[in-house]
Amino acid sequence: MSISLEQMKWMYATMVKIRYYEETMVTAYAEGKSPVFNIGAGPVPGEMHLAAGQEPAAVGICAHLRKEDTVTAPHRPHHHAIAKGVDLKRMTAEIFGKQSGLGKGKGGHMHLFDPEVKFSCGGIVAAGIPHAVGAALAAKMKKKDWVAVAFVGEGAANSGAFHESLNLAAVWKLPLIVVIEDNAYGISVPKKVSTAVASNVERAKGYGIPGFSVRDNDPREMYQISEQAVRHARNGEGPVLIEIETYRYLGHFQGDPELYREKNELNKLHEKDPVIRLKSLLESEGVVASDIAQLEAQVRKEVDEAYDFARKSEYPTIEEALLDVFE
Amino acid sequence: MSISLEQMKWMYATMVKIRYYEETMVTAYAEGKSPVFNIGAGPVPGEMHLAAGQEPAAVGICAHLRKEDTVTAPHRPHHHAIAKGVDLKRMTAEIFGKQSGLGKGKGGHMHLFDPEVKFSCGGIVAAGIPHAVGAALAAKMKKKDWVAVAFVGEGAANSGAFHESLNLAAVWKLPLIVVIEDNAYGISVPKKVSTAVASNVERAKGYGIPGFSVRDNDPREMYQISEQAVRHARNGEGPVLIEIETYRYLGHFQGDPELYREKNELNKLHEKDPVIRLKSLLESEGVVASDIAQLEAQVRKEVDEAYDFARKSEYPTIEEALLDVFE
Amino acid sequence: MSTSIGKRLLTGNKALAEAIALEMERDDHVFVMGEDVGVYGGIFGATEGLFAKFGAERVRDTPISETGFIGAAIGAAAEGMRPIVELMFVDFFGVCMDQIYNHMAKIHYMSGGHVKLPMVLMTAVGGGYSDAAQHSQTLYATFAHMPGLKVVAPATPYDLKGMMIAAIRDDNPVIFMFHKTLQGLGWMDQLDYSIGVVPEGSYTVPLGQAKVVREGTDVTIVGIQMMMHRAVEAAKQLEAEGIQAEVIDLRSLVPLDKETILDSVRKTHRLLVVDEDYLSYGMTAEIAAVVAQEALYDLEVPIARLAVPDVPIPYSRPLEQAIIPSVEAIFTAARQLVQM
Amino acid sequence: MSTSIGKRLLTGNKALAEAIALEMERDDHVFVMGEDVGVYGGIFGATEGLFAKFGAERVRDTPISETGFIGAAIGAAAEGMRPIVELMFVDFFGVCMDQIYNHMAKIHYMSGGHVKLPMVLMTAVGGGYSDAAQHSQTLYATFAHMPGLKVVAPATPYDLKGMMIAAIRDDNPVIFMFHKTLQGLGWMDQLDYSIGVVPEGSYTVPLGQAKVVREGTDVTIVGIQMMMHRAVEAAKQLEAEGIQAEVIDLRSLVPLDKETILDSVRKTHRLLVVDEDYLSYGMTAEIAAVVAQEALYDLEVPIARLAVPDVPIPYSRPLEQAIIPSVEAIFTAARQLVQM
Ligand SMILES: Cc1ncc(C[n+]2csc(CCOP(=O)(O)OP(=O)(O)O)c2C)c(N)n1
Ligand SMILES: Cc1ncc(C[n+]2csc(CCOP(=O)(O)OP(=O)(O)O)c2C)c(N)n1
Ligand SMILES: [Mg+2]
Ligand SMILES: [Mg+2]
Repeated sequence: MSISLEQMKWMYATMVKIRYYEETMVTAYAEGKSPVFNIGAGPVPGEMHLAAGQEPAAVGICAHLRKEDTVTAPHRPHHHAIAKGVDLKRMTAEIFGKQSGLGKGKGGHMHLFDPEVKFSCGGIVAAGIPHAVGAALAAKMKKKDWVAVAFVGEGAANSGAFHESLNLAAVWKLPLIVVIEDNAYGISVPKKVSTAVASNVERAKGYGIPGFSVRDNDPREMYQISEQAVRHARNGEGPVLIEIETYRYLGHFQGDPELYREKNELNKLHEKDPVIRLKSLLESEGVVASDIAQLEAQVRKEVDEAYDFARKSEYPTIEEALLDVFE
Repeated sequence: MSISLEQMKWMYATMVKIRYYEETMVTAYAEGKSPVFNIGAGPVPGEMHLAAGQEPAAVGICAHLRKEDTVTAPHRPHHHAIAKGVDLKRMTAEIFGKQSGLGKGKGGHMHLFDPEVKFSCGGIVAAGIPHAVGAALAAKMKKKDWVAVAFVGEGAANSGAFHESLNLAAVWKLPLIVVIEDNAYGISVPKKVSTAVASNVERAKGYGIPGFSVRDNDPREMYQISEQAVRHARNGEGPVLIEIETYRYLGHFQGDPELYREKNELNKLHEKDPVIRLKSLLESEGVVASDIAQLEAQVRKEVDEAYDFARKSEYPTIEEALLDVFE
Repeated sequence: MSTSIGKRLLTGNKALAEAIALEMERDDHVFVMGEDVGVYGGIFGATEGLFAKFGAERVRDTPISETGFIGAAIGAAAEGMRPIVELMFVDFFGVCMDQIYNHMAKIHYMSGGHVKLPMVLMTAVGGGYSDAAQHSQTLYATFAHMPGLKVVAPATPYDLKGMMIAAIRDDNPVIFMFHKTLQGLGWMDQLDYSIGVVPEGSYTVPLGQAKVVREGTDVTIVGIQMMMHRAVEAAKQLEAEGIQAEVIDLRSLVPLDKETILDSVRKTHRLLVVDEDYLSYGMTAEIAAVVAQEALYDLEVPIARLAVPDVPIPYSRPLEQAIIPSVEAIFTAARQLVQM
Repeated sequence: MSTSIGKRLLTGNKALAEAIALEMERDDHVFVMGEDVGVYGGIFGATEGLFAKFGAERVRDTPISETGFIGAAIGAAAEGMRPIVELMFVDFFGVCMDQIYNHMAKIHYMSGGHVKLPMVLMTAVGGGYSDAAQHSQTLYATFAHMPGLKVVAPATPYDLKGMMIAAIRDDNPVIFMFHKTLQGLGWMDQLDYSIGVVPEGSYTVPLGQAKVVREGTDVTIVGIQMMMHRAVEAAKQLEAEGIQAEVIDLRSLVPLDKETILDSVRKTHRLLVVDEDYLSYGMTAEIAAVVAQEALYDLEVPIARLAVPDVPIPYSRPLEQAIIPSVEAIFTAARQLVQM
């Protein structure tokens, strides 16, 4: 259960890619929204939920996934999409509402669909879990050893869809892994105000399935526990629940006044930044600074190119609005 | 935690009342439905879910309830209604669709509302649990020591409403008791096909609340555990979950071909009949046969009178159909 | 498309189950999920015999978790399976409407057409047998109002089979409503039209085509499922009075076959729309509006609408019978239109 | 009922929050529940300042458990409380529609009038700011189609306050829809009509009354919320062309004020209905149908309907702007009617 250097590098590079992607989005999203913030203005309008700080959840498990494995993500989906290998250019174009986007601009940031790598997401809390159950069922019925991973926030664990999905997957022994990203809040509501138990891992018992807890946003621990979880599911032993304590650096969405948390809290989180921690790990494994810098430069370039592609792409023509309702 | 003789007699009499009520309903429901069974025909049309065999759940806990405590019940509600003290005449008239019914004939057997004793029920699986949460919340906000009890079947424990309600009641520390009547089936689906854990008491842990199990449909054990549960809730210590293993003697609804279970199963259940068991207990406590017979006669009379009232009542006039949509 | 019609009579439920069986034989990806669809054969018999034929893997009894299993059908369909999922009564839609409305209906569009959801959600509708407010609705308009779903409601065993096969083969999500009392079940009211001639093999009836089931020149009556049958009964009585009513079986709410309706109204100049759903903001409104938009000058008299008068379905028999449009009510309303 | 109108200007959200505060002060039984209604003040500001004023007991942040807490509101209302419960976006209705449709709407009727549910479910509707298919709907007709609920959708700060007070005092369950872009929030498009004169004290605006917001003789335009405001803009442009459009703000979908509409159509003989909801089986259909039933002979030209053309709301700005009826589209449609 040790991580190979290759894997560690992939994780690091992917985390940097995600972080840089989100930081770039902060800027792109802000364009056209000053001096007066207007959610509908600028090249990237609408709600924007960013995942800077939450990279470990996504990379730790996606490191064990194949193209044929399914991932469903919630309203905060960029890190999962990037870790699963969604086409970065078309994803970004989608977020910019362009015809070259994954959904021809019809979906937007909460609705990214890339069937090539079996990725999807959606804007309704917990609604993606049943879809992952269905993907897991399809895998089983097709007699493939594919698994399905559903990512949700800790707030989602209080919704009915969570419960129904885990019970269903457990009675049918499906290859499902539910990853709860506990970033301490559902919008403004702290976990202890919304959730009757300190750890959602307690709830795994109610479905007779294994539950794992990853503390302190640790990418390496997430990797290791995910390895067990994916193996369990792939071997046909049924579903697994993982809850990872993670950090949300930015607001719930861009523009969130964040009156519900102290700025101090954020400083403390930044001190434990998982990207920095993984970088130290790489260094301690003897990876030289120039190699690390090269990794970083490479993924930044990819991200820059994706944004560039998105910006240069055309908007759909308005006739497009009427297409794709039916086959 | 011992049962007083008075309480034991109340429980016995109420169980007999329920049993006799349901047996009478079997006959009344069958009227007008032969030689060809037609669900819409006869004095009691529509679906009919009877609870013969499931008496202990209802009487064991209602023995500890006051008029001000709320009970919500599911589609199989007669035993709960009777144990909570719903007006038997108006309840029966409702089931016969008469103007003198609890709901002027508009509700029917699955929709009995008696605000006098704070009883309600409904035809959607698990949907009554949130209502009980709300009643418990109202009690708390009004600073009363009232409790709310939600009855559901074991099948209902797999629905989202169950999960959301228990979590909500637990985070708000509400005086809610959820009683799961495990009668082994949700219509034709056995518990092990629908439920990932053998006992739903496991699920209480996921809400950090106490969970109790009552084995073998035992009315005395149900009484005793309910006493603890009601005290816990009434004291402001939050919700409680109870699961009782119980027996459904009749089909899921009248007319159920019951191809999914062996007749043999029923014989075994009848051997352990809770009414007979409680009667033996009364006898062993020295209650003489004539006293028991008197109790029985009394409740039978009440039931007969209720059916009589229902039959003699008038149907609503058709103008009534348009009333009561709004205040 | 249809093969030669034999003389075999089937009930609605057997026609449906046969359609599913044929498609399950033809295509490994087709499977069924729902509460009591297995040994029980579906509460309204839509899956009768399938469990014995195909086993528990392809005919899956589910927990009472409609969000879970309808969502799972969506997830499975996205992976190329072709699930048929049963929502036992349409009245239960509210526990799983998010999956239906926000996902099943929209994913194809939101993905720019890249994700297909070839699935059928079948569900029992209709009242008339005293099943009260939470088990008697049709909710036609609730489903038809949302873009992204085909919504069909066949009324005869022939159409039930042909439209189910078409629905299973359709690459779009389809809401397939069958009417409980048209299933021809042994424990319900025995209606003649719940049994009909059904050919043995595979055939399809296209989704989205209304059918003129009775020709007439004096008034057009549009109905669907039970109301269509009642309209035909009413038309027979009207004929006795010398009134020739044309009756249209809508069959599909989405796509809506406007042309068949407009053609008829252009001929009869009078329109009565009959619905077992609630009156306001319902199917009767849509049909009336389409005609008021596209054939206004053809109307000789105001449009008439007959539906459940905006009350929940009452339990008590006389009340329920009073609020669901009856043959007599249809007859009277149609005659009134003609005599105006 | 209204007190003397002062000169104080409030945004929509502050008008709403003030209404709730006044009622909470007046009546201990009134309380608020919902996601982020506490410290956050409601995502769309409808509960701004209430948490500071009334504390966590009466302004309750909930888990993401809409079935749980909306069901709890029903249970609390049955016990005599008067809950105001927020469903953050109307688009999320599908996770809790059973509680709304089968219980909140029906219990009063099923109980023969013996159980009252004095509760308000308030929810944010509307698009236009690129929030895509699951966060931009209005779903007016989805709610208006079910009997047992009053469904209102005020468009001005004055009405938001007055109708909210009326809704809280109403003994029936009320669905109270507020339009996101009419809340006057600092982070949204700044529209003039999201700010308006609102008197300080308590007043009510009755539920169920439409309002003629602009008189005219040539064509009637019926709209609600944002579409009403756009209709008024269009009417101004029409005036420049010599066309006098009468604009009706529907305000309530249920009860529906038919008379105000019919009176107008009897005067103008032309009807355009505009809706931010989906076209088919929607509000435009109901209004059209009512007129085709009750004022057919008054119509000089076919009824026109303008609404979201049966597609999910697309994310991309040009697409979304194209499918939500614009001032120009209303202008053109109305002019066409008059020139017919
Ligand atoms: C069913 C539903 N309810 C409410 C919302 C509004 N909403 C969007 S994100 C969110 C908070 C989610 O919290 P969590 O699951 O912890 O995820 P996080 O945002 O923290 O990543 C809420 C309430 C929604 N989208 N869907
Ligand atoms: C949401 C919902 N789904 C399905 C049904 C149909 N249905 C009615 S009772 C029932 C079985 C309930 O099983 P359980 O909870 O164990 O109660 P029991 O009937 O055994 O008393 C089902 C599936 C329903 N009424 N509501
Ligand atoms: Mg969170
Ligand atoms: Mg059961």
